[in-house]
Amino acid sequence: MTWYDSFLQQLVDGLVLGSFYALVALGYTMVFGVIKLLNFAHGDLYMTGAFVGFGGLSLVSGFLGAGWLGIFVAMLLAMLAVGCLGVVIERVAYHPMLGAPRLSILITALAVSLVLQNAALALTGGQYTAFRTELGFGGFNLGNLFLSYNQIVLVATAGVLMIGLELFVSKTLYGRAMRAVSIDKDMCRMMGINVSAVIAVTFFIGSGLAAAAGTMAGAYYGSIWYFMGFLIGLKAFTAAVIGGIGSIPGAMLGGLILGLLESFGTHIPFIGSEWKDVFTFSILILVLVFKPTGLLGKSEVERM
Amino acid sequence: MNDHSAPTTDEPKPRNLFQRLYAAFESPGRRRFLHAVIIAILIITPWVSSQYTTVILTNALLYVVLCLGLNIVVGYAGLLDLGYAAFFAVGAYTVGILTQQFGINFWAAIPFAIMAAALAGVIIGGPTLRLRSDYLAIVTLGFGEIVRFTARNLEITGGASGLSHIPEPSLFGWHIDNSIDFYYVFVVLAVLAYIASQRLFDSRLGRAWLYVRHDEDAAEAMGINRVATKLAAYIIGAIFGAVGGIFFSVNLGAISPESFSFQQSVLILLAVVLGGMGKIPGVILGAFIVVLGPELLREFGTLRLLIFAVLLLLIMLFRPSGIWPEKRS
Amino acid sequence: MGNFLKWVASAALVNVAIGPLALAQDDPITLGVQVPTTGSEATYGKDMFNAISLAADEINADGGLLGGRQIELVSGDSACDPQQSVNAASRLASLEVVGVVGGYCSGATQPTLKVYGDANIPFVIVAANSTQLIPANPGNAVMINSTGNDQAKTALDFFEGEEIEKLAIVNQGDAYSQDLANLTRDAWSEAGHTVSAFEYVNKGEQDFSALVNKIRSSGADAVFWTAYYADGGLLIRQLRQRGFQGLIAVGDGSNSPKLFDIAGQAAEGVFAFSNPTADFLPAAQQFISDYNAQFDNSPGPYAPLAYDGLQLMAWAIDKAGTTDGDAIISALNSADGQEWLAGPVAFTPEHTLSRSNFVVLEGQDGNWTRYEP
Amino acid sequence: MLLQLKQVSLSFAGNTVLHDVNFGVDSGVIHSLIGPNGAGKTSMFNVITGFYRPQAGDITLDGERIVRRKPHAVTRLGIARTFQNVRLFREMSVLENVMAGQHCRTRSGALAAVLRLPSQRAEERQILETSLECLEFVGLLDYQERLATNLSYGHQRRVEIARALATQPKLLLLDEPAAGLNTSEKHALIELIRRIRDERGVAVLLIEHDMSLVMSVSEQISVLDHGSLITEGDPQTVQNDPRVIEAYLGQDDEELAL
Repeated sequence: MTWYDSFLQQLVDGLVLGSFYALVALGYTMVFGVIKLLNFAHGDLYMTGAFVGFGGLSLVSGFLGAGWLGIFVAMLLAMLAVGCLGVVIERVAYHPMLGAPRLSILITALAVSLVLQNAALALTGGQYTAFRTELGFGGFNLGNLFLSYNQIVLVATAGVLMIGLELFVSKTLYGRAMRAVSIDKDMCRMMGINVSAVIAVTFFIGSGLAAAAGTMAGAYYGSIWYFMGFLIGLKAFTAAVIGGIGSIPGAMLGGLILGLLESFGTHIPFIGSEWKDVFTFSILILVLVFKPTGLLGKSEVERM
Repeated sequence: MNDHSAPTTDEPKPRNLFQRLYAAFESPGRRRFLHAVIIAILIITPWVSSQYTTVILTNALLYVVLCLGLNIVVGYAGLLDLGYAAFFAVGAYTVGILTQQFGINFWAAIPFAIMAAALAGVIIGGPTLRLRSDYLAIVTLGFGEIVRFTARNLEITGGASGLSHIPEPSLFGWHIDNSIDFYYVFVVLAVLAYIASQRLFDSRLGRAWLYVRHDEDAAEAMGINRVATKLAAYIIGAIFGAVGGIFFSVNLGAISPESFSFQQSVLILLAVVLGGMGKIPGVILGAFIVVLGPELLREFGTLRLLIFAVLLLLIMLFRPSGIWPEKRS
Repeated sequence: MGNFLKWVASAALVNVAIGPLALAQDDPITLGVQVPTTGSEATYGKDMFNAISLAADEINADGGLLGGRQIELVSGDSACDPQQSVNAASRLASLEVVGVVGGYCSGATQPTLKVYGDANIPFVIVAANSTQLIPANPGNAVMINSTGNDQAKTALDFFEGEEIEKLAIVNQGDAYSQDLANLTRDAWSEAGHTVSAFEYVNKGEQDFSALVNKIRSSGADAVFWTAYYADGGLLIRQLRQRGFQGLIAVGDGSNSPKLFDIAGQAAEGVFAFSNPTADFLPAAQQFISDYNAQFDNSPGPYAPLAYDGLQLMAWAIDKAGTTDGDAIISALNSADGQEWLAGPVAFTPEHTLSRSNFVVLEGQDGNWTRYEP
Repeated sequence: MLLQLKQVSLSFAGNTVLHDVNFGVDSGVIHSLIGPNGAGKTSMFNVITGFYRPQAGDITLDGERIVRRKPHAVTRLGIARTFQNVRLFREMSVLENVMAGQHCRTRSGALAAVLRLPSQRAEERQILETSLECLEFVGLLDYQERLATNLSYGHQRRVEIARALATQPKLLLLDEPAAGLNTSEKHALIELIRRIRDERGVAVLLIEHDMSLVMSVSEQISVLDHGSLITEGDPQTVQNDPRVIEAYLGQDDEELAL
């Protein structure tokens, strides 16, 4: 492979990886937008989504097969179920805490994360579950560049979900209410907006997107386990912050950038891939030092 | 609220059991008595309990030191830190490397470890202190991971296997080597950390942290250097963490990167918030809960963390500001 | 709430009190099991716990030890964390267990050696095999897994036999796989060959596309994965999906049949270094089917060693004829070729396994077969 | 001249807030800064105290340049301030609030605190004594244990003044100290301002809309309009200056009613 081909391949792979990060980061950023909470349980919703999707696929594969059609249906089931789970979590664990110090809610989120992780550990016995599908390895070459059909479907699905979200937020009443709530909750209450309902919808969508990513990741990579949400949760958080937490386009951009950073980070000359994460976090810190609210985050109101 | 014509003390509100219990320990005389009782219990415990109890109490006391340190950053200065284990690691590795690889005496290595941690505090704090707390969270998390990955990747830190055979220290001929010896070392450390925390809290610097946390502009207008004050919190917090790490490394005799993971940072933060940010006895209580909780639940095998997490959730729901919160907030 | 607690309590009973509930006699022999059953390593820890309890059940069904005393297991969850495992070890020591079987993460096992040493408790280390454990062993512990040196040697011979020139080595940044990777890299370079890529991945990472590209563009003839099956399965899949044609070999952390679950077709023709495991020993066929029947799953890479660990401990207790620590320790060290699932057991003066009998396996039709070049 | 501004200009995103302002405050005087809303008075305070950086110009205190210094450094050099909307540390006690002022006059650090060095203990005593003295000066000694947020608005303003005095300033800037006060509180405020100057020798620069208060307390008045200083002088002169009347006309006549 020439330098140029390798570069293109990294670019494509980085974008695929980045679209997972972006989908998960969206949930992070949306929840942060409306209730200013870093929802540490978000990665575990991704994990839960993968397991529900796996269950869903075994339900529907009998008549739909385990190809992309079956996976789509399973994914929708997972989005629905995990979306509802997200709403329940918000109601049970976060809603009663809204007046509490913000760090307390953060700790509650950590507790929820521990609950989900350990419940999954208990239920699965800690085993890795093979996520069997009928997806082929097929793809095509553009010169030396290899693109698999799965990658294309995956990126397209992520793209559709993100565009759908963007349309929802900018065009629908709920979407506008969501933006309004993220700016000033009290004002919204006075204007007669049902803030609780808006928060619930936000959790539903955010959790649903995580579940979509979880199911797709399970199907694409082929195995799922109870701890799979941890690392991606951390990375999605990173992505959301790079883009500017609270900003929906920021989360998408941040996810893609992080995917590319990791993809290229593996190839930095002279230092090995063991420094990849050091590289990624260093870039993150540099971004924040020079752009303290992330790439697309709103800059702070000037002091005084 | 608005028009109190005469100076009255704040009217007593109806108080629940918790509040009355706490109030019982607010008077100086009772507090002194309580201190004496606690010290006595700490001294006697290893002689009347199993080695297991001694070991987990040692661990709890280590957490007391770490939590009191993080409390300065989070509870006093109001800076969210998700990478506190980094300072813990800097202390542990500095001592580990100096004693085991360079043969330097343990006590001589301590000042280096403390300086290294203070330097780490400056490096982490310097560029990040103007960030909003959510961004600070990810930056500190990032630094924590950078420190851990660095420890894993370098040869001098022993890679993923870490360092082993870190020599046990001696003090005036007393060879500190068994679990009871280390228990007493940690009792001393925890008591010192407690005194230091309390004294800092009652000092000019301690008040400055509160001023800056409550209103940065007003604090600045009173002549308080916002950046220097926050940086001081980071550095002092880092030193507490390093002290914990220093003695952690000789206690276990071996250190490896997995002791300094993100989960470790989270656990320390959890103890601080659970107990009650900014409230020293609360933080100590939190440290004991996060160490003893999972131990007491060992009977439940795999489910022990699940049960612990559920209990944690319930505590947070019923005591949103922590079990023993700072009186005013 | 009451129901929840009941559920928790009963679930806990099922998990902990594995053992001879029906046959319980007055004076059981309590053995500690130190493996990670929570946290990210619980997958492997639970697998080992299962194998150990299977062995205990078998012994108990055969009439127990020392004339009918039943074995009772106590779990000591190490969570793969040094501090937690010291806590667990201290608890086991305070419960005065007769012996301890386990030890998975080397980093978490090492500080426990002193705890057991001080309490004079015999300890059979079944999986942890870092060379750092050897000098830390006060003499009460024996290691029944071969150390990385042996495996690196096997790997060197194998790759040379296959006429590999450029080798890519991938590890997971934990003590075990990093150690094996380093040893293999050094041996490979010393033998005058090229290490074309030496790479790390994080545990739990699912996307290896960048890594695969790097390996491919490094022109590697072969890839050696030194870590565990779960992530190894993903790597193998992605290597093959992206058209890597060269040879793939994995270390003994990946020699589980579960590799085929995860990697699917891609694992066909993959080589693994291993102690002779379950699958080809006649006695082991029974173990596999028993394990499957009881836990609805196939045994993981360290299940046979874990099983052997308990068998060895039981054998030593019977040989010592007492539950006295010193007697059992000397009985353990007197092992001279006792054999259960993973080959004969005997120890060097350093209390490590006295032989290296690594063999090479090849993936065929969804299972491992013995490979003879 | 205690405080001297020379050709100070400030603008935000192209909007000029202060334009070429030359302005001075003498030591030991009570000086008022008046002008219609939006004239740039509070911005001028923020420029003087270091919260805003002017694009051009020079500011000196006792001959020392203070422009481009951080707010805390300016305070240390001797300028204290209050805020237009009271900015107390609401969840802290009145005494603790006032103690904040002593921060810049003391220096003991973490080590001294941990070791309880004699110097540190002496300093703590000094902080306490000074703070109590300042509280007594504003007449709120009895309220020292109360939470700031539980005080009446008038009392909160006084605590803020006490806190500023605790920094031991040469010059005290008061931003609309009479806003929200009733008549008797205003009289007490006038008396307090005079006492600050008479008893403590601190020069006072105040922004105020209440013209009766301004006229009765000030010895010198400067008038700011649209970011420019339009006139200066004693109350009599300013009151009769046609430019002042013009600046206020059509704006809010009542404010000029004496």
